[in-house]
Amino acid sequence: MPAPTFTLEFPYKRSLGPVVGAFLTGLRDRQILGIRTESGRVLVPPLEYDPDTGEANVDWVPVADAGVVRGFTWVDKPGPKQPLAKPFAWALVQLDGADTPMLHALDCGSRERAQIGMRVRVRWADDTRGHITDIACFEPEA
Amino acid sequence: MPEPVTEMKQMVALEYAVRPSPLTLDYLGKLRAGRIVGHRCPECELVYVPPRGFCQICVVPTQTPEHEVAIADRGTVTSFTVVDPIQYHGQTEREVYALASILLDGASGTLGQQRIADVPLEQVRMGLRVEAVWIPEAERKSDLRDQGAMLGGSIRHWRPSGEPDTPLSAFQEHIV
Amino acid sequence: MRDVAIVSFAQVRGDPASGLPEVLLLVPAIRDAIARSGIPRRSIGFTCSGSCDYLAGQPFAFVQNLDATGAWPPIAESHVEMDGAWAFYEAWVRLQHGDIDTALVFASGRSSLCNLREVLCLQLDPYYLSPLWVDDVALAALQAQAVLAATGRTEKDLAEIAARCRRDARANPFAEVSGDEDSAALLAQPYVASPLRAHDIPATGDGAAALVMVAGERARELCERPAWIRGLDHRVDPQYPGVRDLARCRSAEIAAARAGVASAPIEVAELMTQFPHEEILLRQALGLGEGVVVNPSGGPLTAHPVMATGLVRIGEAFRQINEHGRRRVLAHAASGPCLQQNLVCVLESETEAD
Amino acid sequence: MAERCAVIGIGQTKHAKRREDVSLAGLLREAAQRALDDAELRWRDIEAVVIGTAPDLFEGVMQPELYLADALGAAGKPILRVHTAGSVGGSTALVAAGLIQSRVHDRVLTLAFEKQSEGDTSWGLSGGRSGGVGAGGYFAPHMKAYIERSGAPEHIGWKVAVKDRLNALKNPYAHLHLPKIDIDTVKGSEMLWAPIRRLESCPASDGACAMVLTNQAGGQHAPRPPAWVRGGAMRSELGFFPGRDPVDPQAGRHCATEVYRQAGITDPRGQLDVAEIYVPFSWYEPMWLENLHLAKKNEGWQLTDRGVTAFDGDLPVNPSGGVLSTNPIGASGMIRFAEAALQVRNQAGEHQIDGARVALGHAYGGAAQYFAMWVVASTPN
Repeated sequence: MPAPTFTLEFPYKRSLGPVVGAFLTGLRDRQILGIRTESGRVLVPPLEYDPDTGEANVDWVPVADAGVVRGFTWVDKPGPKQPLAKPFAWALVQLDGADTPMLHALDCGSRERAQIGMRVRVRWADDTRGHITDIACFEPEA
Repeated sequence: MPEPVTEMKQMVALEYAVRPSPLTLDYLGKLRAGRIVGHRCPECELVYVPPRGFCQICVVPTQTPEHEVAIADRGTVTSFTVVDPIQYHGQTEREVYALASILLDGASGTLGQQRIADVPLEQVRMGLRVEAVWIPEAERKSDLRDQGAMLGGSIRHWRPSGEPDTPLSAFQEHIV
Repeated sequence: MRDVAIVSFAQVRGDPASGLPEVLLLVPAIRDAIARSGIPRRSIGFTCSGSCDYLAGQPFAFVQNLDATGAWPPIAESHVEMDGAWAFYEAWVRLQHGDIDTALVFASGRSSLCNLREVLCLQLDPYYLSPLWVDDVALAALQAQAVLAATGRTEKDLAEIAARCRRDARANPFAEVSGDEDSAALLAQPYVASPLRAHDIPATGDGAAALVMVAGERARELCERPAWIRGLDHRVDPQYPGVRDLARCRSAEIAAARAGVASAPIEVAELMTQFPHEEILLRQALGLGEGVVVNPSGGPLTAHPVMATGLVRIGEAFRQINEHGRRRVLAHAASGPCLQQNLVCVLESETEAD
Repeated sequence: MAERCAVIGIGQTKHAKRREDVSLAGLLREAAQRALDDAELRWRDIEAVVIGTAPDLFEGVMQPELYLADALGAAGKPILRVHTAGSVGGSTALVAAGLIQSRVHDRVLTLAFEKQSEGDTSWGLSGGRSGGVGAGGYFAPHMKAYIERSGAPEHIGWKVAVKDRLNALKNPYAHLHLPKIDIDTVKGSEMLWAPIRRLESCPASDGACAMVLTNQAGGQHAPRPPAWVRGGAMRSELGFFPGRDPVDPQAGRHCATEVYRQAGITDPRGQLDVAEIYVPFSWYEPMWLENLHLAKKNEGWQLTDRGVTAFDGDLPVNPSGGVLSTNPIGASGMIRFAEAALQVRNQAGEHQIDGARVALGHAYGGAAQYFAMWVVASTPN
C-alpha cells in the first residue's frame, strides 16, 4: 500500500511592480530588457535593486535574444515541473548586450553538445503571456 | 499596444507524506473500534487526549498500555463559536455550523474544533452536556489531518445528551 | 565580548519509517543536552530554535516543537525560520546582554515528509527562478562547474572528497550513508546533474540536535572542557546566480575575516558542505590550509538532517574540543542556493584570559 | 551592562487589501526607504538586517529573506529571519534591538511584512485543508469565555471596533478608512465567528514596516528625536495543556511584568501614556488590558466602556487604528512597536497623543502563547 500523502496546493497571484513587470511585459512581446546599475553593469534578467549596493535600478537597456553559454549542467532525468520533459541542460546564458548571465533551460540534444562558449538563442513559447516560461528554453544558434 | 503585465500566477502544488507514529495508529484504531483513550502522566497525573507519548509539562514519556486511560464519549461544552465558513481555495464547507471545545469526562483538558449538531445553533451554550454521534463502524476511517484531535473520521459530531448543564464554575480552568 | 562556551550537545537521528513526530525527535535531544549540561531545565535563561514550515507543509509547524521544552511556566524563547546555527547566533547575542547566563538552542526537521528538491525551489526568486523549478542540485552543479574550472580541480577530486567523507562516516552513528568505496568506483556512477554524481549529493535525513551554552566562569564549573566561542559571524550574498562569481564565496570570506579565523591555526573544521566542490571553495574562502582536517564526522554528504545540519556542525566542533582534546576548531553553516548565506564560528579550548 | 538602543528611523507602507503596484521586494523597500530617510542614512550605513514574517506559505516563498537579500541592501552583511507566529513583528524588533544592546552592531535595519493578497491567509492557516476556521474561528471561543467570565455587555466589542476605525482616519498609512462607521453598522455586520462580527475583526492587508535602530551615541546624534528602548521581553508557553487559561495567558502576564521591571514601571496604568496593543478582534482590547496589568481581572471592559482607551482618554489604546484597521500579519506586531515609538518621538502626525513620553508596544501569536513587548520612552532613562 502506498504511503498516504496530501498535496499542498495554491495558485499564487504575484504583483510584479515596475521592474519585473516591464521585463515580463517585454517577454510577452518577445523582447528582452536588461537594467543598468549605477556602476554600469547591465543585469539580465533585471533585478530591482543593485545586488552590490542595494540602490534602486532604473536605466533600461534592450538586449539581444541570443548570447553565449557561460556555464551549464546536464540533467538526464528532469523533474516533472521543469521546463522540458526530455533531458536538457540548465545554462547560464549571457545575452549579447548583457553583463550578467541568465539561468534557463537549454535544449541541445545531448550532454556532449553542451559547451561553455557556445552560441544559443531564445526559443519562444508558442503563447507568450508575461511569464519567465515565455522563454521556452534556449537552443543552439543555427 | 496591449496592457502592460502587472501580475503573474504561480501554481504551487507540493506533495507531502503522511506518516503517523505507532501511537497515533493505535489511538486511531481504538477510535474506529468506538473507544477514546488518553495517557496519564506518571508525574503530574494530568490526562492527555489524544495521547502524545509524553507529558508536555513534565517532559517525561508516556506509553501504551502503562499510561493509557479510557475516556468517555461524552462531556461538557466549555466554549464554542458559530462559524460562517470563508470560501477559500479548497474549502468545501458551505453552511453555518457550531464548533465547540469539549471537556470529555475523564480527560484533564478540552478538545477543540468539535462539531455540535442535532440542536438549533442558538441553543448551543457553555455548560451543555453532549455525547458522541459515532459514524457506523464500517464507514469509520483514520483521518490523520482532522483538526479536532483526529476524532472526525469516527465521530460525526456531538449532540446534547439530555443531562443537566454543568455549572460554569466547574470548568473555569478549562476554557479551550 | 562576554566569554560564552558550549557545555553540552546532543543529537537524534529520525527513522522516517517510525513515523515519530518532530517534537518526539526533539524530546530526547533536548533532554540529553540539558542533562549533560547539569543545569536544571527550568532555570535555562533563554531558548532559541531553528526549523522550517515548508519541510512539514504546515504553517506554524515550529509551534509544536515548543512542547519539547516543557514551556510551563512560560519561558523566554524565540525561533528563526533558518538552520539552527542561526538560532545559536541569536542565543549568543542574547547572552552578550549580560543579564542571563544560560541558553538552550535546538533545531529539527523531517525532510523525509516532503520532496525536498521541489520544496527548495521555493527559496528562489519567485518571478525568475522558482517558476522554472530549478532545483538545488542543478544550482550546485553550476557552481561545481565554475569551481572546477577556476581551480583546475577535477571530478576525481570531488569523488575523493566524497569517498573520504563516506569512510569517516563509518564511525558516526548519525550517518545516513557510509562506505569504503574508492573514488574510481564512485566515478563509475552516472551523473545526476553534471559534474555531480550520486555520491556528490547530500544524504538528507530526519533529525534533531540541541546544545546548551553558558557564559563566564559558570561554564568551567559545569563542564570539564567547554568550547569557548572566540569568533562568530554570518553574511549573505545576492541570490541570483548570474550576478555572482560562483567560483568565489564572498559572504564566507567576510564571515571568516570577522570571526578571526586567520588569527591562529585551525586544527579541525566541520563545514556544511552539501556537495564536495563546496569543500574546495570553502577551504579557499575560509583560509583553511591543506593541513586542516575537514568533516571528520563525514559531514552533510553522509548526514544532512535539514535545518539541523548547521547546528550539528557546531556540535561536532564542540565534541572535537570537549572529547578529542583539540584546541582550536571551526564550524560552518550555510543556507540558500550555491552557498548564498554562510555562518562561521571559531571555538577554542581556552578563553583569551587563559 | 547592555548598550542602550534607540529607534531613529521608522517607515511604513501604505497598507492596502492588495498592493498591486509592487513586488515583494518593492513592498519592503517602500517601508525601508522611509525608515532610512527618517534616520537620514543610506543603505551602506546599515550593518545588519533582521526581518520577520509569518508563515512562508502565505506568499509561497520559502525563507524569502534569501531572495530579498539584494533588495534589503544586505549583500555582504548579516541577515536574520525571525518567525514566532503572530508575535513575529515584535520579536523581530527585539532581536534587532538585541544586536545593538549586545554591542555586536551599531546600526541595524529591522523589517517585517506580509503580502496577504499573493495567497489566501484563510487557506494558509488551514494548511490547505477544508474546514479551517482561521484565526477568528480559533479565538472566538476564548472571547466567548471572556465575556461569560467577566460579565461584559456585548456593546464593548462594538465600541472597540468603532474607536479603532475612527482612530485610523487620522493615520494615512492605515488600510481601512471607514469614516461612516458607528455602533449600528458594527452591530449590523454579519456574524462570522460568534461572538465576532465582520466589523469586529481585522482585515487582510498587504504591508510592511521598518525601523532603524542604533546605540546611545547614534541616538544622541539622530536628526530627529529618537525613541529609547527602556525594556523588551519575549515569553512563550505551551499552546495546549490541561488547565491552561488562554483568555489570560501566563506568558503575557510574565512578559508584561518583565518589560515593566526593565523600564522601572511600577504603576503601568499611571505611567504609560499610550499603548499599541495587538487587537485583531475587538474583544482582545479588554482581554489584553487585564493581561497587561492595566486593569483588574474581569474589569478590562470597564476601561473601554468609560472611554479610558479612547483617543482623548486617559490611556489611549491603538491611536493608529490598530490591527483592526491594518493587518499585514507578519508586520502587525512591528507596526505596534513602531507606532509606540512614533508616539514618544512626537512624530505620529495627526494621531499623535499630546505629551506622550512612555509607550508600550505589544504583539502576540500562536494559540495566544507567544508574546513580545517593548516599552519606549522619549528619554534614555
